[in-house]
Amino acid sequence: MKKNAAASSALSTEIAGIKFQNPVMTASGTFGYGMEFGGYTDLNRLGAVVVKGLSLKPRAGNPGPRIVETPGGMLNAIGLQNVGVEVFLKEKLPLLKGLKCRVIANIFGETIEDYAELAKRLDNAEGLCAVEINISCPNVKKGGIVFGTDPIEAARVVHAVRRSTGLPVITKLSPNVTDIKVLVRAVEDAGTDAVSLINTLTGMAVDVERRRPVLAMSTGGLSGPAIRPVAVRMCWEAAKAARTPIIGMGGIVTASDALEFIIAGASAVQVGTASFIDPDAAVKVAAGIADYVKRHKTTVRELIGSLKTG
Amino acid sequence: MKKNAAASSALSTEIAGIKFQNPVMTASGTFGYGMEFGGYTDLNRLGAVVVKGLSLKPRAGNPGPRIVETPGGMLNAIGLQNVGVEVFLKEKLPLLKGLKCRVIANIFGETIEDYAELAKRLDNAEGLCAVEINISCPNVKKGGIVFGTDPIEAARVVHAVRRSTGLPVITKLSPNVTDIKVLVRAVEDAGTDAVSLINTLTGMAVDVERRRPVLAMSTGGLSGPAIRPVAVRMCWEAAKAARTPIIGMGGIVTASDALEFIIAGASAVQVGTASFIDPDAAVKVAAGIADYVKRHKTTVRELIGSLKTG
Amino acid sequence: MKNRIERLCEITHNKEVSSSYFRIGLKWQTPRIAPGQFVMLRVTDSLDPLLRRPFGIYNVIDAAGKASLRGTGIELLYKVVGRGTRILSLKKPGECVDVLGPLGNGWPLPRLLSSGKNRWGRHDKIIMTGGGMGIAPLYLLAKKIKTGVVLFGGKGRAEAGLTKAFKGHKIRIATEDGSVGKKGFVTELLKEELGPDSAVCACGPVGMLKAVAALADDAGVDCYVSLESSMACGIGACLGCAVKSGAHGAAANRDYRMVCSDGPVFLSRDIDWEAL
Amino acid sequence: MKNRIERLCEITHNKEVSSSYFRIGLKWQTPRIAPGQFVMLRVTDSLDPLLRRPFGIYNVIDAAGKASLRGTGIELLYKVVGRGTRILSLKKPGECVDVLGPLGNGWPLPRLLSSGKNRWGRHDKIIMTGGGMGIAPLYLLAKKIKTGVVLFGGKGRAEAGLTKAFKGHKIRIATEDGSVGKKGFVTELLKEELGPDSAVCACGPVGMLKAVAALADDAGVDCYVSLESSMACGIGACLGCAVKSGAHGAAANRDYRMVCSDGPVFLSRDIDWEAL
Ligand SMILES: Cc1cc2nc3c(=O)[nH]c(=O)nc-3n(C[C@H](O)[C@H](O)[C@H](O)COP(=O)(O)OP(=O)(O)OC[C@H]3O[C@@H](n4cnc5c(N)ncnc54)[C@H](O)[C@@H]3O)c2cc1C
Ligand SMILES: Cc1cc2nc3c(=O)[nH]c(=O)nc-3n(C[C@H](O)[C@H](O)[C@H](O)COP(=O)(O)OP(=O)(O)OC[C@H]3O[C@@H](n4cnc5c(N)ncnc54)[C@H](O)[C@@H]3O)c2cc1C
Ligand SMILES: Cc1cc2nc3c(=O)[nH]c(=O)nc-3n(C[C@H](O)[C@H](O)[C@H](O)COP(=O)(O)O)c2cc1C
Ligand SMILES: Cc1cc2nc3c(=O)[nH]c(=O)nc-3n(C[C@H](O)[C@H](O)[C@H](O)COP(=O)(O)O)c2cc1C
Ligand code: FES
Ligand code: FES
Repeated sequence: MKKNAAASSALSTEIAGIKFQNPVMTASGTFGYGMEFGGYTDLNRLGAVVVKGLSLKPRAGNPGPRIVETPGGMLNAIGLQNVGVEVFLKEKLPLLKGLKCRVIANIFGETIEDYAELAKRLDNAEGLCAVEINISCPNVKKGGIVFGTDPIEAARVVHAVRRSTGLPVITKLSPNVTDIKVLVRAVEDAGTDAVSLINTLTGMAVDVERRRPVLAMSTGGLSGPAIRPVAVRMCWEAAKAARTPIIGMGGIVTASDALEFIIAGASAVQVGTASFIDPDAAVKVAAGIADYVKRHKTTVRELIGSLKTG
Repeated sequence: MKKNAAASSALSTEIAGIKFQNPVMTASGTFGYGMEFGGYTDLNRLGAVVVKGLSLKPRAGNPGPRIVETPGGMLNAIGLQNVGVEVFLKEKLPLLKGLKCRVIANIFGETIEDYAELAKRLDNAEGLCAVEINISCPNVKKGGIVFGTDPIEAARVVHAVRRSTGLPVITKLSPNVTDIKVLVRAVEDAGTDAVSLINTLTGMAVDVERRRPVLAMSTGGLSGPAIRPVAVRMCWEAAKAARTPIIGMGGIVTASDALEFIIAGASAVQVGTASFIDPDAAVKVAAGIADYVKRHKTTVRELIGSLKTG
Repeated sequence: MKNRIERLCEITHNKEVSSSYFRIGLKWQTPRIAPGQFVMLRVTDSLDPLLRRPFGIYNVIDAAGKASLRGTGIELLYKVVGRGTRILSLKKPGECVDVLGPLGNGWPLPRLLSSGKNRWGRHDKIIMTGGGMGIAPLYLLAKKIKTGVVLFGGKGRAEAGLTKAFKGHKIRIATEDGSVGKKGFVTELLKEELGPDSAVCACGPVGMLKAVAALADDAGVDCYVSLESSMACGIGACLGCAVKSGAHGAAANRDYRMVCSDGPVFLSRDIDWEAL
Repeated sequence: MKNRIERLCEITHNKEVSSSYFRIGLKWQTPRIAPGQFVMLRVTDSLDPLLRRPFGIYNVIDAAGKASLRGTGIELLYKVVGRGTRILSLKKPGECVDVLGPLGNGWPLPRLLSSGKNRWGRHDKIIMTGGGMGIAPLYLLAKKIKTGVVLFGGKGRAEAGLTKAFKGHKIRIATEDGSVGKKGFVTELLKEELGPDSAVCACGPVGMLKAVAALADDAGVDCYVSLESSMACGIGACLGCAVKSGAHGAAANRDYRMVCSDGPVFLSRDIDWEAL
């Protein structure tokens, strides 16, 4: 599949001044550090790879079972296992050098200082185009608070990260809130350059024979096609309230799914759980968007937020 | 399938002093006024029928399309079409007379006075065992506020209904909130006798060819198996916080699904969307629970909240 | 108390009759069926796709092969348009599908058949007008109304192939590409056939039904249309399949009609065509 | 850049070999396969069930029917336990399934085969111990380690039927109901066979593996176990299939191993058996 310059620019999108060759990224935690998929898909055909959430220190994660399938989705309670920011910078990021797709680091901490420190370490990293802040992980209860459900705490995290890095900052929101618009405004006021959503919905599965939760941690994050209608709705609400670009995700499997988000207002999308089913899913989504754009004689930029209501 | 007295009492459950022959009810809005299913299932084998949400005046509902299928679920924006409380009492309720299952009326209003007035009209209705208050419908935006997402407004509704009827009051909660426990406490403090959850999650589907929402009302309520993990989690959280009995629902298709809720803390369950796929679904769920109870030599009452964690 | 029918029916045949159009036969000791009634099929027992799919009853098969409204099996005619119909098209004879039905009202046979001898004193000529897949429920109607005329409109040859079964009836065809019959829309044929004594029974895409209804209205004759809508339950419980009723319609407090239980056949003037 | 293998493979056969146990053949110009590796199958293209299902590679079929590790097809041996395996069992020859693999490490053949001549100076006797369905990945291993002994433990006759293919190998069987071979657990047989020069390769239920590992530990010999875990991706990306590593295990900052990419075969002392 060769793309000429015109077609490729019809697919490109821009977020916080960064240009992406197409609007399809991989979602954090579903694509490892990128190279895991190297043999199964063409990373050069992605808009960006968002790597597994990084913490200051390596983290071992939660005991198993960590995942369970649910109707049209899955629950996970990985516990944010990761190699830590230092190993990432030394061993993982360099492997992605020279690829046409961009790389975004996803970070999380247990304190605001953690977030700030992480942002600082990533600041001058070669090959990173942006930092995505995960304030919405429902699995780690340490410290007690879930930053992402409290607009004030969310704003404090964003503010701290904003001051610690020159990289564009994307804030990733949790769907487990009454009003997503309040969170969008809070993180925008705190200086985020873009908003991504949705992270997983908190859920639970019970093993009725053993009368125990299936997951060792009791609850986990629900992802996959099952959550897509909630994700599209929240993206639409967020896009209407936002001044900054929106990156939409939640249950995207096909190009048509991705287009729902883009038409509802997302400047880019992320493919998560679908990569488990088909490691080539994100590339196929990008190819399908290219077909749609050609068939409808339009561009991705024209499609963003083109939803007609009423 | 004959049930002897022992088996039947092993299945029975109690909510607000009312005894139900088994813990399986039909969910409001998914079972009409009961008789629609008369030819397809044996109403006598249900714990209770919860009828379509009633308002003071008949309501025409929303324009179509009102429903759309989604992965493992569906969105609906019926707009609470109903015959109104008077027609219900005169024409619908009497048809259910003489059945072994109980009948619960589900009500909603646009003002607190509406709710109070509705509760009053139903107060002496023969054949009703309880009133379920829908404070969580995401479809009707009239008046601006969604009672179910604001603990203070929710409490006001419950308080008003509580004062207007001698019937046990069940308050049905919305899942579209940051912390379900806050709502549970608010409606309990206001005097509800039981809590039912979850109502639908707000969602949206986009027709990418027409670049329009599929539903005429743009958004709708997501129901069906897709939402079950969220529903089980919320029931579990609610049950831990609650002093009153919980009625669990959201995506129940099989007896095993229902048992997830019961083990997580629900005293009864409601079957919703599944009745569209199989009009006999709720009865099959009840039969499956009977099998489980027999196989495990236990009772429904023992199963309630028997989840072991940690 | 459980007496209506929802059951696993064995597939007797499932053949592609024309490109992407299939005819499926289901073993089913049917109750009496009215032409225009439909069934809801569950095409999979997975949760995706989740909901049943509605299909008009195309034919009733009785032991003697006669045009009975009661039989030992039914046939459906369907087009593969999405996942549900694709799954259905892959099913083999001997496999079973879960059938809920017969559902809906169907065309008002007694009223239509009384042709001129009843108090309405018209309906001497029943014009059955089908567009594309909309021809399906008209077959059973045509079997009963032998004297009527069948008009068919379709895109081209593939769709026109659906009319083969109608030989023995007076049938006229229009195709958009002119490959079979008259070139143009079926409404052209309808204009030629419509008279003051006609009644129209129509099924097809909304655009076509709208045009047919307008013509019938102008001619001052009754027009019964069979509508489609997204459905979840098929039995009047979910209120999902609503269509708006027109000025002549139901009581003011009941602005919407359910396609599944009030329909799928409606008198065209009871429908608010603007809202469709 | 896209060079690893994920593709639609045609089913050549899919037969019930024993009650609810099936053997399926898939056409696949395989890369070199290590005994103990597995594949992830997508059994449906519906979204329910959503995830792929892991299955050990039971056999590699090469043109000449030889015990090659490279071939024109593979066979899997599976038991119907839920929806995914039921859907798989209904598939007919000629249909295709989407296969991702080969995945995981497999047993360390070179180390095992060097039997006594290597610097570890032991492994003169490889004891392959399978419990129930756990026999599947041992077949390919046994084909390569002709001198080894195969021990099988199962519930009864149906499961013991799985060992038929192993004729030509030294095989001993224990069944819980005593219907075939020795009555009791496979660990009884293992106790009899274990010697200071043995190495153990085992696959089966966790309880059995735990007991096998304990016996091997007591005897001071290497024990390689193949573990199972819930999996989403199969390629080390989701971190869903973690098992806790034991005291002798990996670095402190890496408490968990991924069954799909670090395993499924682990040295038993690298596993924290308490946490399983
Ligand atoms: C009362 C009634 C009778 C019907 N009779 C027949 C019949 O005899 N033969 C036949 O082939 N079809 C008939 N239909 C339409 C049939 O139900 C749909 O084509 C079918 O449900 C599509 O299922 P799917 O999973 O293949 O498509 P989906 O994957 O659900 O959808 C694929 C595409 O088809 C469109 N679509 C979905 N449902 C409908 C619908 N109800 N009407 C029109 N377009 C739709 C969708 O918008 C989408 O673009 C009837 C519908 C109704 C309501
Ligand atoms: C590396 C690996 C290799 C495997 N090799 C084989 C093999 O060669 N042959 C074979 O038959 N099976 C094998 N399995 C197990 C197989 O993957 C499961 O039996 C299968 O995924 C079940 O799918 P299902 O949809 O039928 O069951 P589900 O509907 O998903 O579950 C049904 C029941 O099976 C249980 N179950 C689900 N997954 C597993 C699992 N991974 N292990 C044990 N129980 C499970 C569930 O808890 C549930 O009780 C292997 C698993 C792994 C991880
Ligand atoms: C196994 C798994 C691990 C995840 N880990 C992270 C993570 O580390 N950081 C993060 O921000 N989101 C994480 N997510 C959330 C996804 O990035 C995404 O927001 C969510 O899965 C919804 O998209 P999907 O439905 O396409 O998967 C994870 C999701 C899954 C399924
Ligand atoms: C078509 C439809 C109509 C509904 N109408 C009502 C209603 O009138 N009142 C109400 O409280 N809940 C209503 N609900 C919500 C259900 O009662 C139930 O809470 C929800 O569907 C989740 O359960 P389920 O996944 O089993 O369907 C409706 C749901 C559907 C699908
Ligand atoms: S489909 Fe449910 S009311 Fe018509
Ligand atoms: S299954 Fe995803 S890491 Fe092992």
